[in-house]
Amino acid sequence: MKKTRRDFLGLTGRLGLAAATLASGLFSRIAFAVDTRPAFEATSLKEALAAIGVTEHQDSTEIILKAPDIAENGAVVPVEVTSKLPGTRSITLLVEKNPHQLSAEFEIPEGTEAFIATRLKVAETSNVLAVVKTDAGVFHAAKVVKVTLGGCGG
Amino acid sequence: MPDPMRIRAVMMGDVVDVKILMSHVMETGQRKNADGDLVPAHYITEVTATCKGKTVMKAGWGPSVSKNPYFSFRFKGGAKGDKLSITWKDTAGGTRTDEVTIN
Amino acid sequence: MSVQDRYISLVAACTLLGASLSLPAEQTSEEAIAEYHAMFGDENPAELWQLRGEELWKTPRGSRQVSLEACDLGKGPGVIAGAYAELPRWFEDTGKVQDLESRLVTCMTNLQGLPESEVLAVKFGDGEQKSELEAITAYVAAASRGSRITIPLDHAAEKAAYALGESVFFYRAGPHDFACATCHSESGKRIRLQTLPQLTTSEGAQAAYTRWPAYRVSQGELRTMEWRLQDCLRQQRLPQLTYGSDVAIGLTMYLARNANGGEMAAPSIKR
Amino acid sequence: MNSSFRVTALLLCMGPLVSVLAEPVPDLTATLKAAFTDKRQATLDRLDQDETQKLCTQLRDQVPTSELSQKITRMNLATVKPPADGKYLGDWKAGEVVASTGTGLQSSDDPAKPNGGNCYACHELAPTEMAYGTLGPSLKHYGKLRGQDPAVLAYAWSMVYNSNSYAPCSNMPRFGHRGILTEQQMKDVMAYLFDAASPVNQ
Repeated sequence: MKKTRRDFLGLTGRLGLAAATLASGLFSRIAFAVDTRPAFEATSLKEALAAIGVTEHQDSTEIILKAPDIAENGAVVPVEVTSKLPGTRSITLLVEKNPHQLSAEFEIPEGTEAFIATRLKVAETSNVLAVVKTDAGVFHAAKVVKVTLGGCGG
Repeated sequence: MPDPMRIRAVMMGDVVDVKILMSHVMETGQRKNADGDLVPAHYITEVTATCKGKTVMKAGWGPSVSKNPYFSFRFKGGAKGDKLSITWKDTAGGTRTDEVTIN
Repeated sequence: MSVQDRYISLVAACTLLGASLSLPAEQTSEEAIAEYHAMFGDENPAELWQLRGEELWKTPRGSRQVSLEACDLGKGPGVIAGAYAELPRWFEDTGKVQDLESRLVTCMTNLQGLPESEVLAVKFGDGEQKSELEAITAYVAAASRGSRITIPLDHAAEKAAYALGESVFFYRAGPHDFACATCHSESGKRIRLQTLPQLTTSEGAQAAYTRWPAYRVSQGELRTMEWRLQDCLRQQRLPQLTYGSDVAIGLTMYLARNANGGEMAAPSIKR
Repeated sequence: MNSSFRVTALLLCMGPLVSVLAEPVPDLTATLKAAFTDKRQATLDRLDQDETQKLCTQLRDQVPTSELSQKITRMNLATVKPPADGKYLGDWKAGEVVASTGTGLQSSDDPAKPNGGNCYACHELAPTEMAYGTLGPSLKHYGKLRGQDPAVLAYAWSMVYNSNSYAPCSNMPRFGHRGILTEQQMKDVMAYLFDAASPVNQ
């Protein structure tokens, strides 16, 4: 693990003295203050949604959220979202039971399909939400993903 | 220097289908190493894709995107032979840009 | 019949009842796991290791400033197509049976002149610490995709390696009495939800061996057969198996030979 | 040991892969020790075999005769110590933790933490937990189906304490005999199996 630390400091060192000082300070205390975007720091679904400017949203069958019923491992959960809602501007993925609910936001410019696929960490069995901002308001779809335990020594 | 991405960009009718794999630890800052010490947070916060000077995708990520991220999206307006450029930036100031030819 | 014997019969009867009642649920969860695997499609982060491995294979390095393109993996210098499917094998120049990883160490030290300590410094990657051996193994193994496993076991030393591997496979030890065979000598069993391959049969050995190396989603790392064996033995509560040791190569030979004829499909993606 | 037993056992285990290669490796323990190194609490002495392990290795876990079977079960039954206070059942909630925990005694585990029993790796227990293994029999509704007759409790205790007391060359660890679980942990697991309020019996 020593090497990781050296690499980490080496990497930031290249960014200049200020960054290196900041990094070593972070290292001795806690490491996740580097991300200053408040929405990603939110610790409840409501707070996270508020931070991305969402107060009201309604369920929509025009959002197709694909995720497995059971994830054999929560470290990698494939998630795919297709929005058939006209004027889709963005797709946001949230995981209700994660320490921080907001996972990822995708802006959908004109000409880009309202489709994204990625893989998320899901800490425990949880609702996964796709929130879609459109010209006509905010909509969502949700799916429960069960996270199972595995292995002979874990 | 971060490792290169593996990008596939293929025409599907009039849509460019993009599939990206990125080499990144995506450390949450909450994981402990074998010695019981917290491993510092280190993850991608931003991904942008441009084609012919136009931004075709912009994503903001948190630490709960999986390690070695996979990301796929589709856009119109590209054609075979066009270049697609993907850039990511992370919490440690790291960045990487790779370019691929659409086929 | 003693009281205890009667209770054993009772336990057995109840067990059968329990098993038949729970069957539909089992199928559902196994189908769900299959669906989870299907969602990965062809998008395997192992490709990131293959890319890095290719670079390492082709870059002149070490005190001799040569690439690995003259490395003989058993099919002649520089031949990687199908080479992994024919390993482990006896090598005249070292006088040893070698698996891919130990052979790579030979090429990196003898051919390129890299210090052994440097080559072996990071056998298995962990986050920011990356392993060259894992990357090169991924690259070379990928060049055997679609090749049939061919382990003729002609040389006496290859036969001896197989015999050692087979004996170790059944060797019960440690506080938990575990052998490899404890989990891998019956078909259709699973640990938690993970199906256990029956490694004593060609079907089971093929299902397992053809899919290593693999990207482990639980770790976000590409793992090789040497890692797989070390980690099984760790979970067997045994001490640390030495990388490239005769026991590691013997076990690999046992699995590879049992998987003879199987079609390589590695690197794969696994839990 | 009769050598024909070994051949039979070998045939049973090998399925279609019957090989003529299986010359016994002369001193396997020494060969193994040369190929392993100590790692934290997982030290080389773990490669030494006790008599049960030796026999089961030779037999490849296929016990061909009742004589051998009885030899192993008798030897192991003699190790079983009933609970000091005579009470078999502890706290089912603590037992659930033991049943669900897989860590303990691996080189990577913290020796300061209690070992797990990892029952779910091999057994179905509470009907609500779907991530269960099938190497061992289902134990769903264990107490509900069997009641709490003293002989039933004593048998289950023996199986947890030393599986080889009734099942020679079992795949199941000998939790009490090998010091994997404490007496209290085994009582808690017993409660998880037998307590009417335990999820196992719902």
